[in-house]
Amino acid sequence: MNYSLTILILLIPFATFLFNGLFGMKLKPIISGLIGTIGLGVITLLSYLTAWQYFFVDGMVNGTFPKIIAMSMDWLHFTDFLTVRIGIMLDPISVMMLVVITTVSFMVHIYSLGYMEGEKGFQRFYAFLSLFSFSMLGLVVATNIFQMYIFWELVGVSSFLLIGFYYTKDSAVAASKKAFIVTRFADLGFLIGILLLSFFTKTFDFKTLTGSDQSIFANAAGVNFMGISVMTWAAILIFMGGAGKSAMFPLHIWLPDAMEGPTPVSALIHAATMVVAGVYLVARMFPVFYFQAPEALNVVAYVGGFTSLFAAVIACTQYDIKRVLAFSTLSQLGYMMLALGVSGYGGEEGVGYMASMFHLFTHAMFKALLFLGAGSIIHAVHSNVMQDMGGLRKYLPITHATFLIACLTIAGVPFLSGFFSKDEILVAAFHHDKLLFAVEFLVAGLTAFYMFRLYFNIFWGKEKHYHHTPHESPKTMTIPLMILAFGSIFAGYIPFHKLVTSDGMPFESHMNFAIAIPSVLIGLIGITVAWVLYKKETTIPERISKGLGGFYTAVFHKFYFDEIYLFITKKIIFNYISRPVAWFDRHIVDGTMNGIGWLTVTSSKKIRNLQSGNLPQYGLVFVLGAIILVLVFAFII
Amino acid sequence: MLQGIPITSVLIVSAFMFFAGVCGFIIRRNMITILMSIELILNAVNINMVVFNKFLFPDQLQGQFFALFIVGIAAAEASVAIALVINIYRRLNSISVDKVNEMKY
Amino acid sequence: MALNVLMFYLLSAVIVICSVLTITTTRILRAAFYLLCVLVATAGFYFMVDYQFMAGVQLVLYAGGIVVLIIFSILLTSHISHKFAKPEASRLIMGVLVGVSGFALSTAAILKFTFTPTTNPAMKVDMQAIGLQLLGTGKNGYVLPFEVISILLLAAMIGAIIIAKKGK
Amino acid sequence: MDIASFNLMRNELILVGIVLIMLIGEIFTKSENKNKLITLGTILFGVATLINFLPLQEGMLFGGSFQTTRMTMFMKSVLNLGVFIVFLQSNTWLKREDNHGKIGEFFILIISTLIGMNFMISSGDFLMMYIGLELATIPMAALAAYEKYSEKSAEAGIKLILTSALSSGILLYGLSFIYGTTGSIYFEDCVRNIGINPMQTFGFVFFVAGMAFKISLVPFHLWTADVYEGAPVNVTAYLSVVSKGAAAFTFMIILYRVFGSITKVWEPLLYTLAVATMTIGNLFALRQNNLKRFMAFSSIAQAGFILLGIMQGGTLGMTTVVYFMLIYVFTNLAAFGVISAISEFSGKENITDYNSLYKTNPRLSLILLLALFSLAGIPPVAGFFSKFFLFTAAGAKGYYILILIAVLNATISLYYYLRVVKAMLIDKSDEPIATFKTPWPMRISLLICVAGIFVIGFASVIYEYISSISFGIN
Repeated sequence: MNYSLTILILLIPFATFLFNGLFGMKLKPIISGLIGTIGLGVITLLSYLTAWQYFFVDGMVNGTFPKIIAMSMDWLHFTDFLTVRIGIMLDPISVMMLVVITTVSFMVHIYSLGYMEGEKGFQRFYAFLSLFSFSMLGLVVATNIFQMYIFWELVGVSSFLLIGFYYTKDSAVAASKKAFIVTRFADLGFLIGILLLSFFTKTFDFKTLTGSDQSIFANAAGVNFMGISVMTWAAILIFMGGAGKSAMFPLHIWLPDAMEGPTPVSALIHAATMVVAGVYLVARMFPVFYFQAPEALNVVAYVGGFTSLFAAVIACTQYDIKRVLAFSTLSQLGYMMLALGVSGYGGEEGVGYMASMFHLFTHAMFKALLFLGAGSIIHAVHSNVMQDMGGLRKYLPITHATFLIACLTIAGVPFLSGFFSKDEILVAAFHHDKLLFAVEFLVAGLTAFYMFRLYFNIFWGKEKHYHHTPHESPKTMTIPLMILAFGSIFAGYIPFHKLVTSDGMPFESHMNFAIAIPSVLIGLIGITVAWVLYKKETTIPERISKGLGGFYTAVFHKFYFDEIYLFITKKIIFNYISRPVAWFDRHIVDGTMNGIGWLTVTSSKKIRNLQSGNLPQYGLVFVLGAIILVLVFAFII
Repeated sequence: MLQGIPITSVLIVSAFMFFAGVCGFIIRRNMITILMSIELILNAVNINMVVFNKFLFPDQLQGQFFALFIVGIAAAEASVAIALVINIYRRLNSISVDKVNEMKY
Repeated sequence: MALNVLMFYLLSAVIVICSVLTITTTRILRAAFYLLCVLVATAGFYFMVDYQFMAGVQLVLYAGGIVVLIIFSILLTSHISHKFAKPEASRLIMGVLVGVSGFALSTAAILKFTFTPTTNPAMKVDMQAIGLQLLGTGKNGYVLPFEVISILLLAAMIGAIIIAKKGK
Repeated sequence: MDIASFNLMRNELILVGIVLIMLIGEIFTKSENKNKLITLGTILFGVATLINFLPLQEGMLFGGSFQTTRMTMFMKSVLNLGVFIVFLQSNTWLKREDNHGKIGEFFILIISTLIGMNFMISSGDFLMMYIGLELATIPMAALAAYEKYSEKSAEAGIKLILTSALSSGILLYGLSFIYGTTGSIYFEDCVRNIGINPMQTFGFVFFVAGMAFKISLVPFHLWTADVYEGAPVNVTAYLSVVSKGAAAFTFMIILYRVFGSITKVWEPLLYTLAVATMTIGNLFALRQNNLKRFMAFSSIAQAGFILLGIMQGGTLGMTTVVYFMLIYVFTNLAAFGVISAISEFSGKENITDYNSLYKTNPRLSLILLLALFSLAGIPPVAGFFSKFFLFTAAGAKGYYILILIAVLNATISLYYYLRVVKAMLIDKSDEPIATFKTPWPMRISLLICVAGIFVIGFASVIYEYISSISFGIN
């Protein structure tokens, strides 16, 4: 079987980008939108075909899924031993990513036809979307780390263009710049990591790097820098790149701000695709991490764990619905990183790896759904802030239903997809590190809590005064919601342990009830708390209280219990934990980054007198420079 | 040592002249005097070249020819510089360097 | 003390004093005059070391050409009686500092170096030798620089003309 | 030596020929036909550029004063290409009323400075190098002061000539020390007597200072911004690309050929200069509003990156530097082409004037965006590769901290390149620059540049070719 058609997966979005970018202005907006959407539809189909072919027709060779190089061409002869190739590599994770990216991207394309209608620069928006899809797809199918780096940066560029696209206000511009610069800063680590890795292994190719032949690392043996082996450094630096894109603490600061972009963009880039690139990178390099730099893997696990807790706590305090979702994304990405960090290699040992990819898949579905749902809500009420919303369920029935499904999924309610993937992660964490397991367990509860806080605030509670009656979004927007809702429900039934595993070999996975049941319970507790806190304060429509029956009344009447609860959660947890954490995030972590920027700008102001415009002063600096250099190099050294 | 004159003393004289020129470039504000400082600098270099040639390497005339070409180029440089100074004078009615700092920072 | 040594010290004194005066005098025409003295003293020095051709060039081109050019431009752009203001103190201090430290450094560098004259026999410097070398095409022949400098002079001339000519 | 051996200086002779033709043309063309001189000069020069790509044997002339190798030929071709693009871009500007009387002169001056650069690159002794350097500098001052009615232009001219005279004085003083201590002005004789002692190091540092002036390395860069801002756009483009490139090539060749034995001295020296140049260049670029001035500081920062390659000292170093310059020619000229087109059309040169440019002139702004991305080193445009190779060259020498500083600087540089991008794409403007049609010579030049930006990054043939003709310290 050949996969020669896979090249089209890259070429079509590139072609639509060029077409829309160059001639889009001359077309009617809708035509240009349709061109982009149809192009993406075609490659979605192609990706599904490829996946079908890869997993079910060709299947395994000698019991493992092989790494197939579908296309490869020599690109640059770097030095005598290093050659950069550009090509397409198919293996379980890249094929899986093809499916994820094309699916979500296709949905976003359709959705945007409605959401962005009438916006200025509609054609440009579609051109950028195509560019983004192209670069993201190029990233995942890269055959070598160099190619990956190039597409990696291209993804950064297109994300910059998309975040800065929509609003003309300064915050959007600042956000896009921040996103770009923070991730570039992280990429600096990535680049140096690549240089280190290739310097010692003499190769860029993933196939060689992650293959069974470990002799390529022989050069690096015994090389240490500051007491840590050089491969660990390389791995940590590469992880730094991944942490930048996947917004791990403390490089996460760009993601919440990036919500200034149009909502479909948030769904595509900041929920389902680009931000998981970092997770994907670590997964891609997993054997290198596992065999050569186990310490780095620990770093991955703890950074992931910390980020997921940190972000979940902050998510509880946010009022902007997109920011809640952003922090939730951070938290879920932390989950995925952690799962990779605690994973072993091969067979059931590698359950963490499998779980991470599994969660990546399901998360893409339900988080894209949440963002698109949020977009639909914002479309209806023209506001991002929860306080402006309430009681929307009767105006937006489809949005309401799909949003509820997504919330239930992310909360880990049984038999929805999030339940399965999250459970696997908890299992992996449990076997590896009890502390991390405890953290994740807590986060599971927090997640359920803040998601339902969001849900109740939007769809229930007192109806706010709206400028005009909110109405359900057009078909172009609701259909993607329904499709994604379908995905959120059923994605969990895909047998990932048979398809996507650390060494390509399937293994048997089974439900661990000792972990699944408590995690479901804590999720339910989170939901209940949210329900108690955020539904009670409003006048509840009678039929709902009737429907909920005795349970509700019981809670309602036992208000002394309630008071205590309120006291603990609102007064203590909020004031002494969540708020300080949020404050820390806003002022210290963010502040440090801003401080660096400020320092640069200020120092550039301070030295301006060097360039005084006065000729003799130029001569002075010139001669003084020469004399000092003479003094240093001829007489001191 | 040539006829009782040590080479170092000649070099020191030329070094003095050179740095006098440099100093002049820095402290002067009139463009023509700056130009004169530059002539001092180039002249110091010429002395160096000639002296090295005569005292150390008299088997060839490299230093002398180098100095010769420097003189030629100095003339060309001076002519263009003076044309520019006159150009500035026409425009600003002044040849003070303090006047030509419209562009800065 | 031999006459030439005395001569050398005399010329050196002229060079040192006049260079300082060139950069310190407040009257522009005097500065030009001191510069002329320096250049003539330099020419005298070339005579002393028996490089008559070089000395001649120095006198004709440098002293005769460039200084005259400078004086012309002074007359075009300044009043002879005009006195400049003294330079600002900070600029003066920095300038002197740079000059003195540079001078000290170069003196130190010169004194630290042991010069080794070549053992090859000296070349006879007469007009014929100079002429032959100036038009020589081999090593130590200078016809190429000679040709290139002619392009330079052409370009400089054209450049000077387009700048200085009055616009329409 | 026979006539045939003059073939070795083919490029220079052809250029001198063009200078003479232009001179005669300028004298004998009637006033109303002057514009035809532009076409004539551009075409002649285009032919010369093409001819220079023809292969040529290696060799030397004039007892080693003039040397031709495949590398020098390639370097000259890079410069020729740059000048050709500049000629295409200056077409409209030259047709302007106030330049009417000096069209031929523009070509003569530019080409004679180019001849100077060629001699600099091909020089085999310090005298030729110096004369080449001056030939490349003195007419440049006249070019900088070309705009008769602009005070800024006059200021640029005087600043350039006076500072360059000072710098050549410093350079010569250094050369005199080198001559005095080594006994020769010929490179191959100097090498034998180069050692580490205060006087030679003194001479060497002064020599570096003089060259650093041309390449605009900090702290010898102060003239750059003022001259770039004041000079006509096309002259600025020429200065920032061709003149800088020639100086960098010459500097590298002389370092490798003459001072190869004292890498111990110049490695830390260049290290210092590289760090200072990248950092100061970037910090100043952050606060500029005039685009030409902005490009000046950007080009200073870029010069700092070049040093990374030069410091490597081997074949790899030379390859990366030449490759970098080749890409830099296309990238920077693409940017300057857009700036020039807009400046010609509207007279506007400030970043804020570019607000909403995308709306009115999408193609121009996309080209500028591409060029800026390439300058910032964002993959997959060619600029990324050239920078990456420079980093690898420095990495091969083990300068990890320097690379770190360089990458950090590249990150800072991103910020200010994005400022321009932001202005064009995002910022609103009440009166954006109106839509206009760029004249065809400009279009061709931009087309060449854009093709270059894409092709060179992806065609490894070029990199391999450069690698095959490079040499290092032996």
